[in-house]
Amino acid sequence: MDQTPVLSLSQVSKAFGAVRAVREVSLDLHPGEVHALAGENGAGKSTIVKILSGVHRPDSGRILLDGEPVEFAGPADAQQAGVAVIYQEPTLFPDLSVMENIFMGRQPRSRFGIDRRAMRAAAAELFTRLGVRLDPDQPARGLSIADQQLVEIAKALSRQARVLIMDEPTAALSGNEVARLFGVATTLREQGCALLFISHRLEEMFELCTRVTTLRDGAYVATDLIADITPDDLVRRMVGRELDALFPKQETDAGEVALKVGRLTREGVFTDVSFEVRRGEIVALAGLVGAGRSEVARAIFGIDRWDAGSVEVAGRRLRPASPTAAMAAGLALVPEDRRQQGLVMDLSIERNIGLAGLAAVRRGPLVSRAAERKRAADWAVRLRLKYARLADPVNVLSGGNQQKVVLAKWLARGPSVLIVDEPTRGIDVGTKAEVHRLLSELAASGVAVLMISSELPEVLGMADRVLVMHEGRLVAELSRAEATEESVMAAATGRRAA
Amino acid sequence: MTATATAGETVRGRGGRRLVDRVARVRELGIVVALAVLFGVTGAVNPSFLSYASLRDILLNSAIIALLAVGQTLVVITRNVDLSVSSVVGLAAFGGALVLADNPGVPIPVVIAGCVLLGAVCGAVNGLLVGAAKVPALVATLGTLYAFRGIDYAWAGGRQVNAADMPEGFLALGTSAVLGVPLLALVALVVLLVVGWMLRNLRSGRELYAIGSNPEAAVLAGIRVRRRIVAAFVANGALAGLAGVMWAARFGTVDATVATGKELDVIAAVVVGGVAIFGGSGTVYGAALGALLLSSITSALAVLRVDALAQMAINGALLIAAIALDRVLALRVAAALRRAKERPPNRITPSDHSEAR
Amino acid sequence: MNTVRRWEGLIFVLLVGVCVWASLGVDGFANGSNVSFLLLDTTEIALMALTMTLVIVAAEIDLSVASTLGLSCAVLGWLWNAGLPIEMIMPICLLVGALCGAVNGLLVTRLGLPSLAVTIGTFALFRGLAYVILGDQAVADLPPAYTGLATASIGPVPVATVLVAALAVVAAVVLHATGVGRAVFALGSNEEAAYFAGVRVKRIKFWLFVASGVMASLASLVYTFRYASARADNGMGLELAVVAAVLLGGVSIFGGRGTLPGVLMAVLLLGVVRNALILADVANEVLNFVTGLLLVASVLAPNLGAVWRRRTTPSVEGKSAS
Amino acid sequence: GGTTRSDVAAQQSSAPATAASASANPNAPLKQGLKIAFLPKQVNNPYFTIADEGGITAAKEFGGEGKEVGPSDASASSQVSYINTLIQQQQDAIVIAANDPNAVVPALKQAMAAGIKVVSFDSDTAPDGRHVFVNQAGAEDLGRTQVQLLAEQIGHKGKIAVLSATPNATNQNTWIEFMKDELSKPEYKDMELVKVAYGNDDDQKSFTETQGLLRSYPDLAGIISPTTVGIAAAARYLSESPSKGKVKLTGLGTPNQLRKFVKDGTIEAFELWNPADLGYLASYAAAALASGQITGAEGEKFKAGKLGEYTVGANGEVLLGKPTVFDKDNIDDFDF
Ligand SMILES: Nc1ncnc2c1ncn2[C@@H]1O[C@H](COP(=O)(O)OP(=O)(O)OP(=O)(O)O)[C@@H](O)[C@H]1O
Ligand SMILES: Nc1ncnc2c1ncn2[C@@H]1O[C@H](COP(=O)(O)OP(=O)(O)OP(=O)(O)O)[C@@H](O)[C@H]1O
Ligand SMILES: [Mg+2]
Ligand SMILES: [Mg+2]
Repeated sequence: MDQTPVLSLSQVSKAFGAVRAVREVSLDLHPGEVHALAGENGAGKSTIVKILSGVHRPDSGRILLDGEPVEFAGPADAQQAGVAVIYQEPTLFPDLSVMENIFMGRQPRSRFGIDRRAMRAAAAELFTRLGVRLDPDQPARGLSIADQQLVEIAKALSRQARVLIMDEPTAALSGNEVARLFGVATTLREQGCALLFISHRLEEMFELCTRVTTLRDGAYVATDLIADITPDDLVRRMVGRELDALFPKQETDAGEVALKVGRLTREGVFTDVSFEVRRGEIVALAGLVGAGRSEVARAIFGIDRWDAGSVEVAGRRLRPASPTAAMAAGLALVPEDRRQQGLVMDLSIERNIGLAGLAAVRRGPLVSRAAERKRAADWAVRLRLKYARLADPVNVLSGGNQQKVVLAKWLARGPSVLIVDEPTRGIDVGTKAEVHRLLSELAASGVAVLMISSELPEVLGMADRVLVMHEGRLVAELSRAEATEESVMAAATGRRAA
Repeated sequence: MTATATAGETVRGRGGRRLVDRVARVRELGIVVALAVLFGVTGAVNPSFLSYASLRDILLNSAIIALLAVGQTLVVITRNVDLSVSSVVGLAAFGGALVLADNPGVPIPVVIAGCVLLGAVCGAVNGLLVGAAKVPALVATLGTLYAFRGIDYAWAGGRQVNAADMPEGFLALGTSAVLGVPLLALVALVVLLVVGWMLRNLRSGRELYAIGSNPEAAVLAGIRVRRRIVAAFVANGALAGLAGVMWAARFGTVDATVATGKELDVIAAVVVGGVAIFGGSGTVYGAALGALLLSSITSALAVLRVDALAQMAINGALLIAAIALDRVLALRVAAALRRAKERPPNRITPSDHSEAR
Repeated sequence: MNTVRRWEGLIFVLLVGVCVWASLGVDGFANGSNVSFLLLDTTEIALMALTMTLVIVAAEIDLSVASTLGLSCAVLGWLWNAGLPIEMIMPICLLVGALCGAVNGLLVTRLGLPSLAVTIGTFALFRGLAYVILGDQAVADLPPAYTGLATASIGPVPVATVLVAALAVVAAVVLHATGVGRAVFALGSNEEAAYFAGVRVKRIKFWLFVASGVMASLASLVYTFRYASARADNGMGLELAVVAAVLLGGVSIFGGRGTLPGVLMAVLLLGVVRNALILADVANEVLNFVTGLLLVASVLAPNLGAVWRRRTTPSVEGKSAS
Repeated sequence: GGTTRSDVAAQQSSAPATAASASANPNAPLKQGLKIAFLPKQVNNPYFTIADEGGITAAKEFGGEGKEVGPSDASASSQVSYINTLIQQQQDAIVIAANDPNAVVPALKQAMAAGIKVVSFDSDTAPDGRHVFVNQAGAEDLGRTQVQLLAEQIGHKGKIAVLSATPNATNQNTWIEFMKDELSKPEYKDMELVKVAYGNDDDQKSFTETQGLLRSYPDLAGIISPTTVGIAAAARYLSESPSKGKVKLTGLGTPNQLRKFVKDGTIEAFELWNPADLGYLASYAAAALASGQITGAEGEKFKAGKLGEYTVGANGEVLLGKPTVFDKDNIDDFDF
């Protein structure tokens, strides 16, 4: 590639206090390429994104636009220069409609101010391109994480930028949406746009990208043509060592029923959902984005009220709409939206981990800081958390490490029924294996696990049984043997009812 | 999200249903209902409450607070608040009155412009403190609430400007009417319509909502957050300045204590009007209706021969009832909408607890 | 964490600075009777600020405290006129305060109304009820045993201050060292996540409002006995003073941040500044001006530092040091 | 058995009545350099500004040093802070207009114990909280004359209302009591007091209350507003309404404030004492106390500069004189 890159970084470094997030990294983005950025959680990928988008100013090194050095004083400057970004965490305005979220600051105008009709049409057109069913007039509040991510994608596309940066755009998406996104990305690439793509799913990188740059601990490792390397090579570059097999679910004998959901209904959301999870079992709940899986989980855990049906834990009916009662019965829920539901961003790592189990760290009426810290430290080690100090607020952690804190918070409680909603969203390959091993161990020790996941390989690799939801109903139950990519997708898209 | 919308289908063609939803979802509905109830009941007990003269008085009474509520809405939408408005009103009212009293020759429009400017300057101080120096708005404006009032006191030094000291032409502004509608109410109405239009149809207006809805995302979206926040405070200050002149013209007697404590009335109007106190949603129309509702309650109590000592308590109770009614209606509508469809268009909150703040 | 500590340090330095300046430069400041009066004069604000801190850390606000105080005073006066023994009236007053708090709490937690709106409403309602109960009367013939106690001191330390100190310790332990305190911080900073973690959000908030009401009525007892006068308009306008002190103490109005020692120092600082300036014959308008300035400046100073640093390394994520 | 009201009453009545023990020397000269502090209900209130200026002028006359200090909110608790300060500053005398007759008493007692003389003016404290009360005009006089003024204007016939300040304003409440008493006399049998409304000394509230009175009593004949803020707001409202001149308005106000409304016929007549004289007299009373001329006992006499000689009446009261009635003919003679 000998043409000048549209945007490049040269020897860029960035530190946050003592944490050197990015160290002398160089990166070129050429028109007509999809460039992958790979690295473990906390390797510095999002920091690079934020440098390219003007959010952070590098401590040293330069940003070059069309070969000329530039300084971005803020995101507005980067946008001016034709850089569009999908950030790792959705950045929507919950009170505004989806279409306004997409076009904020660039709303189509007519003589009488903002032209809502034109804006609606433009948004609808974008959704068609992405194959999304969203009402442009709907407020962004209440969108599922996946839908939020799709709005973010639409927003970035609408900018018709020269450079499109996508920080884990697929983390919350399932196969269908990913395929559509890749279609759009390919078109853009062919039109001469430069794309930067970040994902923890290796197969996606190999499918979409032309080159890949790897980071490890903030430092540049290598840039390779995708065609030249294998997934194993890439993992070795990222992790610096060999990895174990990915999905080590051990066979266990299912025990008695731990969680029994009977004809659960929440009007307008999901209908007549019945299933059981036994001790020692991992049951996956699969389906397309928006099928209502997370909603079922929330209702079981008592976040939302249900209109009909029942939930039993170890044979005892659960009081509706009380997370406290659910927790007392031994239930735990790792929610899908870590920023809103999983973590208190301003609180420290240790306090977040301690929050769900204050009873365990109490000495008399007082909280024992030592016990709290020990509990946090133990789990930080087990989950290979990358952090500076346990007293740091969680919002300085990288996305994947935040997810680990959420996991730690719930695992530390030692639940008997564990519901995990997208447990490995944004988690790197190495840790993902770790999480899977953990889930598998928990199951082996008699915990009943209900796992919601949009990643088919994860579902197929981990689950003893697969339940499939489609438009708010349970449409299929597949045993481990029956569950294949085809059968699950068929049920999830409503092509086959069981 | 609607059930029938398949990929790519545009959402036209179901206009009827949409309209019903829209009306049901209008945030201001609750206040309109509350107003109707109030006028109905009071009018039934004492029909003179609905007479032209009485309605005129109510409009006049609410004009100043409505104007302030419109300005306050601009600020509240951005997830800020301006407690100092009452002090700005006092400052502008006294300043304007003093200039008129001491220099009878000064043209009235110049005085009005001067007061608006004075208000804008005060607003700019708040705006810079909040927008540029990142002082939380409540702290900053609680501070300037004291500070501006202090300036006012120092300036007045115990002096009072009386109706006799001010030109007739100026005082007439406070009482004259155009086609039967009081001038002050007209001013408030024009301001309301202009600001309402700007908030809905200008990019800058929408950006205020964006800032309040998610300040961090607003920065990432390339919005000039600081500039917008300062602008909102300046506009609010200017409106407070205007309200100050209106105050002087209306009441005729002006000293340094003018409008003390009115900030809570203004915020109550805004909140009753359905403007979210944590930013991002609400309209100036709601705020103005809120102001109208609050002054109507006061007027109604005065007319209903309610025992004077009980007025305050009833006023508070009605205020709470109005907010509660509004909230219950909103919840009902939301629940009905969820049930009415297979897929939810918009649940008010994930579960109702999280909107408690 | 860091900002909080820096903030408290700043308030502390200011407090010491003002004290030193006043002792050296203002006649009549540094003597026992003045110090004792100064402490006594902060009692009601300090009492209400204790619970207000918890309420604001939980991202709510209670603007009705001063009205609750007034209502409790009115009830006291009314029952005293009716001939009840004072020892029986006092618990009734505390109960009235608890009821007021419960009304706020129920409206906020059960109906999900914003507390700012609710307490602006009850601000009028409670004060109005006070007028309904006691009307325009002033009850003054209160038992000297109690009015005396309210102004008595042990050395230069007023008895009322001992009460404040004891309750401050309780409040500080609850907020900073118990599970409830942890939960309050969590729900103030992200209510949804706290709820997902099994924190009984509504219950805690409800009891915080109740506590705030009880504290306001406790303050009303001190107030009534201290001034030997129970009237419906007692303590009018104190709510803003309380909120100002809490904010000056470094509690974030958006919830989730703040410490009790900071707030107590802020209460003292405001008291000392007021006292010293009045003693120095500074005009009232300047006094107001200084109060306002102090409030703004205390937040501004650390922020300007931060802004300065951001100039060199911009980071949009750097949250304001609230 | 707890502490009840009767216990306290018993205790208090059994306590020996503390009479002014020191003896007065009517011939003692006024001391030079007396420090006299004026503590109004509220600073920056034009009425008190005038009154206190009167007092400070008097202090200059007799070679003393006067100053005005006080809160900007009219609350008893802030006044107490100021009293404490004045004690620390060792003033010779405090001249106070009390926001609450009782709440300031403990602090004032401390002041008296520290040798400071206390004069109350405008609104009194409980008698044991001061040495002398300088009364602007007998409460009784004021209450009755306002009714008489209005009765003349409406021909002793019709419904009337009172627009007061706050429900807790002590002096207003006393006057209203006397108004009611006056109205019970036979010559007023055709007049009916239909309502006491409270404008809280707030322009807007007073406005709304005036409107409310006119709406709910369409046949209202007159309004008495014994407070300067109230009467100004009511006058302003009436002057623009169809009821101007029909609904009579009287009460207490300053000539400057109401000049316009007297001239345009909204108000026929109203009354007030001269606030500057009130402050002036209070200042002399304070000086007389501090110099030992008087102790506050009934019958003692002192000279008050240009105002002449005054006698301390029962309960330590000194009466300024009768209020002045202002109308079209004399209003231009006054400027305050
Ligand atoms: N604002 C911040 N303050 C302090 N440290 C930060 C901040 N942002 C990032 N870091 C640290 O910088 C390092 C790199 O973070 P970054 O978010 O770039 O990782 P990442 O590669 O995107 O990881 P992930 O795959 O988990 O998203 C991490 O150690 C993180 O804790
Ligand atoms: N908190 C919420 N408030 C309102 N609506 C929601 C909320 N969460 C999800 N929804 C809506 O309900 C639908 C079902 O969402 P849900 O999250 O249950 O789907 P899912 O099967 O878990 O898919 P996903 O992979 O997106 O999590 C979504 O399309 C979304 O629009
Ligand atoms: Mg990242
Ligand atoms: Mg989900």
